[in-house]
Amino acid sequence: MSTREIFDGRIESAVLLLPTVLVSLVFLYYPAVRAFRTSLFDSSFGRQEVFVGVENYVTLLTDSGYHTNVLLSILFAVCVVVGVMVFSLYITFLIHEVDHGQTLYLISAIWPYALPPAVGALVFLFMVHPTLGVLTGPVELLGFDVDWFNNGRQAFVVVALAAIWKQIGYNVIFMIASMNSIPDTLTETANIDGVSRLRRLVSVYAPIMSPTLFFLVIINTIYAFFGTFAFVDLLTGGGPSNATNILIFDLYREGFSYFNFGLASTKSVLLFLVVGILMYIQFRLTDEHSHYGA
Amino acid sequence: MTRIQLQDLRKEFDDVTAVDGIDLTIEDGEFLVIVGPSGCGKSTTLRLLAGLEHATDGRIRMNDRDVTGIEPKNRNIAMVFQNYALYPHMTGRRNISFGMKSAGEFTDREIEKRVDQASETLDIADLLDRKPQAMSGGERQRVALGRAIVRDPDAFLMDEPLSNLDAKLRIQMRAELTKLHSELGTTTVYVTHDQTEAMTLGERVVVMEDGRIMQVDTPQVLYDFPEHRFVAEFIGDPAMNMIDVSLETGSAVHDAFRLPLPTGGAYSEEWTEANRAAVLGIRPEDLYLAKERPNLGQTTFTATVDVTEPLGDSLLLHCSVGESKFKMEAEPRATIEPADEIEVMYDPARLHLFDPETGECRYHSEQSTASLERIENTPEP
Amino acid sequence: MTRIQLQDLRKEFDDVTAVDGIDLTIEDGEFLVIVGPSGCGKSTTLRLLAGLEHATDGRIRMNDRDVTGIEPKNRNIAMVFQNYALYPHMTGRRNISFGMKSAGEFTDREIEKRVDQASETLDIADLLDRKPQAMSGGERQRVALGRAIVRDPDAFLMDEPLSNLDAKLRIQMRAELTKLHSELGTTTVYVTHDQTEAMTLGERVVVMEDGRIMQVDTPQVLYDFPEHRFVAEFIGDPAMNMIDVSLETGSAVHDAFRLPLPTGGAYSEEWTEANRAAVLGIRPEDLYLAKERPNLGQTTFTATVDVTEPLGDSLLLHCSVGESKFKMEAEPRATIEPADEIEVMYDPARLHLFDPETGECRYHSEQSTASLERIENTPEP
Amino acid sequence: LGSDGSNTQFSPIADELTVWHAMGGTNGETLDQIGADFEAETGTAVNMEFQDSYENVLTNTLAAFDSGNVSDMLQVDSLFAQQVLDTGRVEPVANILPDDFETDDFLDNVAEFFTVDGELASLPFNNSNAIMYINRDAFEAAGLDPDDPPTTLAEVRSASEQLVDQDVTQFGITWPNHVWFVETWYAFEGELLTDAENGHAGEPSEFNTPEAVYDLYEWWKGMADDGLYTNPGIEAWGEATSLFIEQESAMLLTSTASVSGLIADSENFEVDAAPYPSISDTRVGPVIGGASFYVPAGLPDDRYDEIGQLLEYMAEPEVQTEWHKGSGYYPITKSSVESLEAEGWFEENPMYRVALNQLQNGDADNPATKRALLGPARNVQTTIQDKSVDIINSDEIDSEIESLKQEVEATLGDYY
Amino acid sequence: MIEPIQYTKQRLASVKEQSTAETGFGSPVGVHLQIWLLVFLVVFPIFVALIVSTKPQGIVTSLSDLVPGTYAVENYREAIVDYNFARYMWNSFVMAVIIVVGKLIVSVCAAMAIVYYRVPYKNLVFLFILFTLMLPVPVRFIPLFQLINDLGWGNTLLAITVPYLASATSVFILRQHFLSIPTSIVETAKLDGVGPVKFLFSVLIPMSKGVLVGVSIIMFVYAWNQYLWPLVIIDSQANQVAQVGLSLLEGDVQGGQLSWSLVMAGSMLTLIPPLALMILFRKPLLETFSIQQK
Ligand SMILES: Nc1ncnc2c1ncn2[C@@H]1O[C@H](COP(=O)(O)OP(=O)(O)OP(=O)(O)O)[C@@H](O)[C@H]1O
Ligand SMILES: Nc1ncnc2c1ncn2[C@@H]1O[C@H](COP(=O)(O)OP(=O)(O)OP(=O)(O)O)[C@@H](O)[C@H]1O
Ligand SMILES: [Mg+2]
Ligand SMILES: [Mg+2]
Repeated sequence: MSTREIFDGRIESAVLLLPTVLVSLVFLYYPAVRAFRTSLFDSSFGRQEVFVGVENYVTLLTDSGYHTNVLLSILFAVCVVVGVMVFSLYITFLIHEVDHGQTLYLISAIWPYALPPAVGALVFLFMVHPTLGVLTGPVELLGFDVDWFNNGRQAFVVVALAAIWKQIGYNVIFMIASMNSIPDTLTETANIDGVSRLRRLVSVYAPIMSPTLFFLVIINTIYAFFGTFAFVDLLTGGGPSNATNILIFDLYREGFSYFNFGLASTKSVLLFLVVGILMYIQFRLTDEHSHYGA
Repeated sequence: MTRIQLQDLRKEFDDVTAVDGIDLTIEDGEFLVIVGPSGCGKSTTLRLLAGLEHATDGRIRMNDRDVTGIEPKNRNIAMVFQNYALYPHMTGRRNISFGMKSAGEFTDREIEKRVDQASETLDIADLLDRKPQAMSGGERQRVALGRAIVRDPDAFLMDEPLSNLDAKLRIQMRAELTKLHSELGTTTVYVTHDQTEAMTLGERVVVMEDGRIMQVDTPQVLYDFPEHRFVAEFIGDPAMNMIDVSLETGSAVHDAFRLPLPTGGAYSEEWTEANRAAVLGIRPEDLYLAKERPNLGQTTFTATVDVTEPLGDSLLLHCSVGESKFKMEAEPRATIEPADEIEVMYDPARLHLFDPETGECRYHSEQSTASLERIENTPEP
Repeated sequence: MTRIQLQDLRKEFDDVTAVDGIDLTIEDGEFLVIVGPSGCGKSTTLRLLAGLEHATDGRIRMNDRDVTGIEPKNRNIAMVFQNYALYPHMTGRRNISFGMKSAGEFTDREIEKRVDQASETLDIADLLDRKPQAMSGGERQRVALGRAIVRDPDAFLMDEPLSNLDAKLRIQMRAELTKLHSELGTTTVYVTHDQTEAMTLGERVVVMEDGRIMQVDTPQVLYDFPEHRFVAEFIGDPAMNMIDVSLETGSAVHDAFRLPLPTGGAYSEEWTEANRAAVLGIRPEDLYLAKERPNLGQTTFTATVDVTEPLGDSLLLHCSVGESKFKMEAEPRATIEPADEIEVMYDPARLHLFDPETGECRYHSEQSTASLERIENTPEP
Repeated sequence: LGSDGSNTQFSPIADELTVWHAMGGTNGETLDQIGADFEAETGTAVNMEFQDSYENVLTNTLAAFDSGNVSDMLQVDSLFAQQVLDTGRVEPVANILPDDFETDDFLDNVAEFFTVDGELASLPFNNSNAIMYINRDAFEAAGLDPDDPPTTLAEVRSASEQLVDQDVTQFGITWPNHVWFVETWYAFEGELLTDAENGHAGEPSEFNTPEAVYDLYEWWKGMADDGLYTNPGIEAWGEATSLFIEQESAMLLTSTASVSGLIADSENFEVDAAPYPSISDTRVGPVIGGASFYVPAGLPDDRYDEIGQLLEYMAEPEVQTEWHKGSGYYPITKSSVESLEAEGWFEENPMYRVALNQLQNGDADNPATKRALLGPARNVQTTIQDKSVDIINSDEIDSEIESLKQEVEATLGDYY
Repeated sequence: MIEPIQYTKQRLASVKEQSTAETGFGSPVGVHLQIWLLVFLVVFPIFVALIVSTKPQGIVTSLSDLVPGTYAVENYREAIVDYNFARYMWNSFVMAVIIVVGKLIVSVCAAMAIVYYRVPYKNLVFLFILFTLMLPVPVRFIPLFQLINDLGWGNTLLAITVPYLASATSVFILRQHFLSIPTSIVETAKLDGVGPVKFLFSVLIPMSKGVLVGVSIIMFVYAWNQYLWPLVIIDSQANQVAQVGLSLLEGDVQGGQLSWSLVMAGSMLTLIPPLALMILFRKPLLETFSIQQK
């Protein structure tokens, strides 16, 4: 109907955009392009770079171990994204439902977000270390054998849980605002109709919050792929048997432990492609299930 | 269908008393309208009925069952909100069926049957597959109604369901609501701040102010025999003129005129004391231009026209007489202009006197016995 | 003060033509109201005037200066929006002075003087130090008006400025707007979809539909001599009754009645052809119960009452005659009930005939010469 | 000066000498103190800059090579030695140290390891080897003789069984999953990790898996399966130590450098040090762990004079003694050992002696006791660590060991 | 505009009040119990970390160890005084504040250009900015490193602030918020002939206070928790940030030093600023991030 575009000055707008664009170009795009260039070289610590063309790509794409890592990372991302969203949505919902102490609950729920990932990982280790963990004893009392240094599946779960735990805060921050902006009359209608709490959350709130949820899916996906390095590094070192060797850790180790920059760059380009494709799929999916309008 | 009784109902919020001791019986199948200015506690009353608020005090009974502490979903009522409260992400059909599905008391087939039935009643079959944002305001309102009727509740509660619609649509929906009610016969409590809506829809109308009930009556009785200055001014558009007068035996005296008051039952001795101050109430349509009704030949007085407003079907005159201002209606095509002096006549049967302090009505020039009779004669709701 | 001319103005959005070739002259100091249903292009027209949209075609002149391509700020107009558009973080005073400060043409003292003056005019002195969220709807609207008048613009443009207010407040603000306009005398273009607002505020009213102007006239002329079925139905509440009839020489024939049409200037030969279909328009208030006006002794017909709506000052009857439905007004205290048979009489001077295909008006029973005369006699705006 | 391939002219970061190190905590403080003392003595200022980890020292060095502004000394984990050497951009310290510097003063095993191609490539500084710590109280409680701790894996097992069976501790033994322990086992057994004398004589390409390694892993797996050993996590030095301090495990394999810390933290029991348990009765000797200081090539000559002074200073007996006492790393020059003995340090602190003895008893001439010098050392390290877990979790030890061999060899092949 | 919202909130509160009262929907006791459980799970680690920081050498291995030790003062003193932790915190703080302020300015400018200017290709520019989300740090690490050195920024404050100034999320969130400001207000400004600068400072910024504060908190947390990049680019210990300082506290682990308690004391210290900000500005943080339709 009406427009917000009230200014015309092209030069002005260029000036306004310049800092962001410039910083993006210089410090984000240019290094990324350089990384792409490096991926075509055999380049390792302090040694002469040798142009090898696509050899690094060929190496990785034919390496079944790497394939496993890709699948593992995607699985990990799915678990983390779903876990974070479900848990955050539920806890946000519960807090939304109570009258007293909302703020206290909220602050409590979001604090891990303020914690640096490395510390988060360390603190989490205190909880669940197979022999030293505070919670290990109680969990084992329940008849569950905590053995994630040897058991790949458990290790995967532990790293995912840590990653989820750390990211809840960020999600709750966005979800609570979104949930609070849902008109009360919808809640009241649902209550009069006898719609159960859970059903209200799933069938009423979640769809209405979909723009926020979609934003969070994107952010969480990026987090799951790029922001979870510290948990793997500190908890499992990618093991056991590569069970937690997700791409970002693998790439980091390739670059900064093994100092194979060529291969590491290739891995980063491939990681970028994987994430890019996933994003594309996500956008397509949400386009189809397009929102209900403003 | 349900008979609903409110007994000394009150609701206090932290610092305000929103509902201040209400006693009211809503008859089975009745269409009751609650009207009043903003903040008078209409919505709160309705929400108490729905169970969305907890009464601070008092009881609510439905069919003699005490539901005061019962949860909304167990009261078997349906509510329609001003903003429709449709789920934006669901189609019309899902919006209508969602509540039933949740309740889980209905089979899928039954749900489908009822939705179809409701959509036929409301003529919304073609809206069922659209989402709310693809519907106009009126269509949304209709879907919201569909959602309410489909569950066949004991009572409908509606909180200003039409006030988000534009004028034309509001009139149309008003008629549809009346029709719907006559078809379904479900007890309905309808909240509005619009007196026209109250008058046209309500079998009985409750006028509220400040959390209290000022009067409950059929629309025409409210209009003709307001028991309180507040009701008199609230009901009727343009509002009843209120002119400060002093009373002398048998007359209301104003600087500029002296109106004889027809004798009759309804005013007490003390009101005949000389020089007692009172407020004279006359509705704009009970004032005439003397020249338009030459044959009535009654007391007249002279006033000055301040502003004229053509309303199409009449010409609204804003006039002054002495210190007092009043409004009156003239023939639509009368050629009257501001500053004209006019000769004004009134309908002696339609005078009211109010206590200037309490606002209570002390006198209707039409015999109160007659009026009472009329009240009793009004068709059963 | 300004004379504004729109010449063949059009505005196309991607897929819709919002304004479809408008020619209109707004006289200096006039209060012009644009009315029409939702989506008819009212706002777009106003926004073209303001310079917020760029015309696809056509010209806009203010005082003979072509402003079609001029920036809004250089048109010296002020606009008032439906949602007030007050800056939420600024006090009333800053809201009012902000635009002037931005323009930079005024000294601080002058600004202060003007703000005080405007706040006196609008009686908002005590709002100046509050922020919008501490004001009621009406108060906000007043501050928004203050912001508009303080700059002493050549023209005010108002887009449904009252529609966020509740009914009572709307009526009050309406009166204030009239007063304000008579004090300031600034050319004003006012958009509304509410016909009552249009009728009471406008010196002239533009009725639009589908991006076109259907009629421009004074309110009463619009009401009495609608040039199009659309206008007839849009103006007036309840709307004009439209009954399908067929024409015979000098009469409109319906299954259930036959109305003689007073002869007069306004209908052409072909309309007298036998059996030609037409739509007969009669306003509800031009129909009477025969028993209420026994002395008129005219043609009557019999109808059945479907629904009665007490409006307080009248009783609205929804009636059927044969296949046709119509509404009429009866005395408020008439004891008429649904299913009653009534004898209906009409005012022969107030009949209209419309072309069933084009909707154009073919006939007013009052002589068109007389009507034209009346138009000329209406007081100068 | 100048080595092959590099004629880059580097410039120092600052006027002061800059040393990039990875010593956090009190060790870092001790290092700062050494720097301050040096400044007091010579007037040359030193910035000891903590770089978080050995890996990050390398990362920063890499960037420094790129930018041209390099630190004057960098502390490099012995694991990364070959990688640093392979850059060709470091100057052997032999060329920088004053001519009168007595390289012979380094303990033989130390000198052996840090000498490459006949030259002292870097200045050894913080060195240690792996030993075993025991919980004397627990041993006694289990009826074991704390003065006769197990010396072979078999003995460790039987001691563990006794400890666990009698519920004295939950586990018998633990150690961080770090390649160093595997290396130490290889060395005691006299076995080379790779061909080419563990990389000291050419480019290695083969990973050796002698019988003893099968014995090692069978034992390891058996210990794990029977709950006698607990895995504290990959490179989990801290966790392993905590397990020991918390008396979850009565034996701990870890660095000699932990002595002082363990003594301080074991408030509730008496701790003792014992030699590293060997796979069999063969006890050739341990490998050296820890780090040494490298110096970039291509700095201005006068700079090298200052650096040489600092290097020399850091090898002085007093400094070494101070460092040893402050950190727990063992003294690496003969003269500092002598001075410590002279002051009766080892009598008062017999546990410090165990490590030194173990080192000195080792056969410095046997190439097996020279820690592997592999280009892709870190890569090989993580492979061995990861694979160790796989092996002990597998029922097919042989094939897992075979796959370990293949992976390591593949890594070697990629690098060379 | 605002009144109804407040009113709605009151109303919401009253609905909730009753939902948790005797007869609320579902079981209110259950809701509180669930919140307690979930919030406990989220909060528990910090509790453990806090306890650890008061112990002599740290590590808490079972629930029965969860009693505060007596070394709190000692540990915190050691971290702050002996390890100069205050200094690192200050460095972090300076870095974070510069990043927040810079990012805010840069992002507001960009979002303003994107929303309020009628310029071609601005959606493309927006995409260009959003795309940077997918360029993970490790991918860019080495080239960025070289770039910073080429620029001669090594070891400077510039190096740890400027590359962060472009922020896709901030631009996105601000853009969403700007889009939610009623057009009529924007158009009023246009009618008044308000220029871009005045519009920015007198209209846009005052109307976005909440979001700006909220975004700032998020930026602050992000900047404060930066670890890898400062670690790599800052060589001088005195200029190092708190997150890197933490590893100094950790000691020479391989060399047998290990002080969980000191690390946790340091972690708790580093947690204070972001947590304090989150608590202090909880309102804007929790109320402003409702992502609406694009
Ligand atoms: N949850 C609440 N907390 C505090 N006060 C409230 C609450 N709900 C309503 N009130 C107050 O109670 C009074 C009555 O409110 P109510 O909503 O019933 O008025 P209403 O008659 O419906 O008005 P309107 O026509 O504006 O909807 C008002 O003063 C209102 O401010
Ligand atoms: N910016 C726009 N882009 C596309 N179509 C538009 C735009 N603005 C208006 N329209 C369309 O132009 C037509 C006229 O719109 P306009 O806003 O002028 O109607 P209106 O008469 O003011 O209606 P209302 O009473 O609902 O405000 C509508 O069909 C509308 O959808
Ligand atoms: Mg209400
Ligand atoms: Mg409009």
